[in-house]
Amino acid sequence: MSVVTLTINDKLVSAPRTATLLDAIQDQGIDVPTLCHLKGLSERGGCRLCVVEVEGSPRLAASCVTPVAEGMVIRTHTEKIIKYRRQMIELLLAERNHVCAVCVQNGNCELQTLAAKLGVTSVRYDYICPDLPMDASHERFVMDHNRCVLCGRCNRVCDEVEGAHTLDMAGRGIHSKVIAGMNQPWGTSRSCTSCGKCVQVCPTGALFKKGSTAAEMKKQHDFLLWILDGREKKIWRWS
Amino acid sequence: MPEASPKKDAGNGKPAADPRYKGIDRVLKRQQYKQDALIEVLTAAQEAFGYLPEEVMIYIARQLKLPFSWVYGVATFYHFFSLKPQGKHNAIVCLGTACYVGRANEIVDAISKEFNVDPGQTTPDGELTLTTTRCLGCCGLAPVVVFENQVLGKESPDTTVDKIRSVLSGAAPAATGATRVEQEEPLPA
Amino acid sequence: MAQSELDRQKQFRCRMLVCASTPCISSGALAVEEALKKAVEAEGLQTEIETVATGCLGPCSRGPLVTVQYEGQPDVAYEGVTVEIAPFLLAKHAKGLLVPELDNKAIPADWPFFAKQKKLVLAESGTVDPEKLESYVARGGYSALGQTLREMTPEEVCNEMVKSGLRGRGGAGFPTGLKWNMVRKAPGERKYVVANGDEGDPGAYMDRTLMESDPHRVLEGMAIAGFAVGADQGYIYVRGEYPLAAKRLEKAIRQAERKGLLGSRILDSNFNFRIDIRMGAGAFVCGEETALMQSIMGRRGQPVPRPPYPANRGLWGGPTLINNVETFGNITTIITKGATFYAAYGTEKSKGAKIFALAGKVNNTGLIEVTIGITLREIVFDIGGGIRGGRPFKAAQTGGPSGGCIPSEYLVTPIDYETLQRLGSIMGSGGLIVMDDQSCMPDVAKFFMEFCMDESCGKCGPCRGGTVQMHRILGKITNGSATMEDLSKLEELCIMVKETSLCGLGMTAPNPIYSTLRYFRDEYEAHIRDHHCPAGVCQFTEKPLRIAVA
Amino acid sequence: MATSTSSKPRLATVWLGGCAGCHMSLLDLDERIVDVLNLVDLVYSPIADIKHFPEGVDVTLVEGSVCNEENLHLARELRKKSKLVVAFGDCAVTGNVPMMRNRLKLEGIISAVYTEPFYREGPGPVPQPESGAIPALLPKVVPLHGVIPVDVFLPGCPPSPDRIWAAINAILSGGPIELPVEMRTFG
Repeated sequence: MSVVTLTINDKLVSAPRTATLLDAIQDQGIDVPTLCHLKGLSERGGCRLCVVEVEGSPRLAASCVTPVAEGMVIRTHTEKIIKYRRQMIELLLAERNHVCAVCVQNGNCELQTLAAKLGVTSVRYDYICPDLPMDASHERFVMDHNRCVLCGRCNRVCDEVEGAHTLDMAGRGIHSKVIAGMNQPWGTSRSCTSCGKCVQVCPTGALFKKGSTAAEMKKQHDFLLWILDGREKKIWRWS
Repeated sequence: MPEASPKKDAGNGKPAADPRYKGIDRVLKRQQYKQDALIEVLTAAQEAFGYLPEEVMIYIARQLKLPFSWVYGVATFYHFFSLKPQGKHNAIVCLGTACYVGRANEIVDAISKEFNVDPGQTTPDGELTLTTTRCLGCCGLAPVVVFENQVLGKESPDTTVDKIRSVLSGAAPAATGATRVEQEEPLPA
Repeated sequence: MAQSELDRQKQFRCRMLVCASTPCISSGALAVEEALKKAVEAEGLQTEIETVATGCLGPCSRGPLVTVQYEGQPDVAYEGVTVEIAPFLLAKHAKGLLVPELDNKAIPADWPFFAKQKKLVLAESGTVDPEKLESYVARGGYSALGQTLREMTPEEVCNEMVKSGLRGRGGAGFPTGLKWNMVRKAPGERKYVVANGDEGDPGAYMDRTLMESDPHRVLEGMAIAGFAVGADQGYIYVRGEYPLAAKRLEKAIRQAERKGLLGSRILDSNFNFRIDIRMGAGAFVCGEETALMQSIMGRRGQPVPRPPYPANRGLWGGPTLINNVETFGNITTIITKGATFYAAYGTEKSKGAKIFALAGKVNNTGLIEVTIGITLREIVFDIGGGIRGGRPFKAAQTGGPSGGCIPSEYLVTPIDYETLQRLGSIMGSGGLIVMDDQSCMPDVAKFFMEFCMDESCGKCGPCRGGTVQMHRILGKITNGSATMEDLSKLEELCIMVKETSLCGLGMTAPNPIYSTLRYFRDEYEAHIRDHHCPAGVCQFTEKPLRIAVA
Repeated sequence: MATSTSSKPRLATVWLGGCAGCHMSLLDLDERIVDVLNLVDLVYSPIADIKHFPEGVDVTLVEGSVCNEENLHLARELRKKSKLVVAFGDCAVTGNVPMMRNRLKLEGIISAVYTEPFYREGPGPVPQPESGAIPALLPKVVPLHGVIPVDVFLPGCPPSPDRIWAAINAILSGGPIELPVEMRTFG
């Protein structure tokens, strides 16, 4: 495998030519915040939390979608970037109704954890407080748009791994919304296999198992690599 | 919100003899049922029906073999598509920069107040839809309003409201210098 | 074909050219054309006088415009022609009668609006009949395509573009030749050429005018590009609000295909090139190239991260050349007149002429084409005829929602890509809105931010949430409930959204705020501190909820 | 307590629109509450019967979000009279549960609570704000920093006694108030 060398935070490192910047950064044990990225799913490059400074480039690069290149010089935690990341989290917290105290995912939420990690102790922007519904029509799961950060993980897992494409994004801008089928109650969609993958990959309490109450919902996404490795690399065989 | 009935997933949703499906079928055929023609097909549907009824979107999804949520997602992304029926008359106020600088928002407010309809909405009696748009490219004539498919230039709140009122009350549209905008001709199959 | 059309035109002693682009049509141009035709018929002069519906002439606010070309006389253009006075044109020119009603309607030949312009792309738009291929060919149309196919290699075409110094007219000003070479060299079985006609900037309509007025010029430019980069399929993406442009392009494509100027084996060469029209459906973000490609492929018009760049992986994975419609409009001029001719216009780094849509508080609004490097003063005061009502000039807004405002102290600066950027604005697609002292800068910034908020696709967080928050803060500033802290929050947001957004929409969305803050900060502060709107636009109905730091 | 003239820092705690859970959590400091009271003078608090917010307060812990005119008035007053203001708990920091009414129309909220069939057995007729019986609701609930500058944010619903203890210690020792990651999560 051919390899490139690059400098991350003043340290010379090597990475496979096919790697993304994020791969290379995480290989070094550096913790860069991510939200829409999830190993196993295609990259969306939407949350912008993983932006890094690339020397010689006028723009910041979202590391999850930027390929490594020979001689790149990267900084992952400059003062400026940390400030931007905080602002991004504040924007996310302000745009929907993230009431952690009464959320099923309280204590296990990626957004909540990121906010604490990045030192977001308050949101300086106006809370928009949109009037969003909850969809509890599914027999096993609930979709709560109030907690959604529009990362699109659920859409991607539904399309790429489950192959159902029940979920997609409708509308645009601040009015974007995850929908099932023809924006119909989730439970009435015939393409949904109720596999629950979307629920497991959701970083917040926007998708959860019915019956869970505040702080009860925990998620795991190990299954993703399990399934994908099994499919692509044919690792798991029983005969 | 569509009602919670699973039956709409079944069947192909096309009433046996609704002539309005013909326009859709023609575009489908011309585009050889290619999935990337979705926007063209939705445009044809919007023209035929005046909006995109759910069963029409289901029909299109089935014809193009696309997931429902995909079709719905595309239909709601673009401002041209409306999922609600439009009013019998449509007043479009341009809110491009030149029109804005010419205080076109006062025209919107005036119509809104006079006919009790919010921008983007239709009056309850289905008579008038008030829409705003971003630049019709007639900046030299700002502020511009399109009503009954006529581009009206150099409007003011009073003149616009008067024109709309006279049409809604059944009188003929007030004679202005304006002429009908040419409509897009149906493309040959 | 060119000859036969010229012969046909020669039969007429007089041609009456009626501008039939959207603004003139809405001023009643079609009725005027009808009236003229009737008058000609009534006089029995059908064989001597031809009435032609042409493309745009420029001064849109003065429409309907009619140009009379009479054998042996200088051409005269008339403004504000009505159905009533249209027959007088005949009386004056064909019969030589004195018609006082027309005297003040005639536009003097040395009117600065025309005299100060340099028309390269719009050269023919006021004389050709956009619905007739013959009319275009008679004016030398498609000779550039023939010349390329016969005499040039793709490499030579690309190099000619490099030499001409032409830069993308969509806004960013990327060198066109460089882009063509990138696509030409990119490996890929199928390549595509896309003309970006999704002109979404409010206040800009040069692309629409070009497509409506001279559609064949755009098609020819695309075909030459297709030859140069090795593509056999082109798409022209027309904004949904432009049905007339789409109709005329569609007609033009069919005419060209019938004559073997598009399609298979063009002009008996081995070059095949098809062009299809794709209609936009109302999304400003689709002017961004990756979003535009998504839309062409029938998807939600959300941008995708670059790299890979379209030049390497674009439509259906193939290398794709995307240029603005106006850029394609320049190609034929460069081929027929040569790169050196073209490069003689403009400045050191920005060559040629640029079309601007001049609007706002100037006396003469309309479409103008000027050499790059002209000063703002010349545009506003000479071509534009000064500010309406003699009020003072305050600022000119260029580049639409991605651009900024230029205050009066820079009236003398030559306009090109670099200076505009340095002043905190951009060339953009060429909208130029002039504002007087009755325009409120925070209010204008709010207007543009509302636009960006509505048009944000929602994919990336900074743009989706940032535009909403910036709009809120501007709303507070203009209604009186903001504090000075809000102003610093606004500035911080501007920088963050600009630097972290996924695509050009988000990266440039803060520009209108940023540039107005730069030049008109005192106006913002007057709003916040004194609840005073110097322009008298804002109504201060609210009070700040938060008290200031003790 | 309030009349003490000692040189100990003067502490106030305020209860705006919240459930009092944060104050409960404060009391949950158990025996550490005695330590706290040894370190400070408690000059105003819902757990002490003092009518007016005093002058010259060093530290004020504010629980709850700003929901009505009275909250707004008190918040402004305490800001004027306090050196350091702490947004105490999620309602003060983020708006939290009280803010969930922001998506509803203001009209009808009070009558929904007092008279709608579901609650009919509740308090009775709708009190009119004009009568002075209840303070008028603000159009939107806002977190504390929406109306006054806040110096320290102590999130949590409620903040655990350990968090409170850590924060109070940091404040009283005059050091920088930098809580560890696990002590600054919302919720």
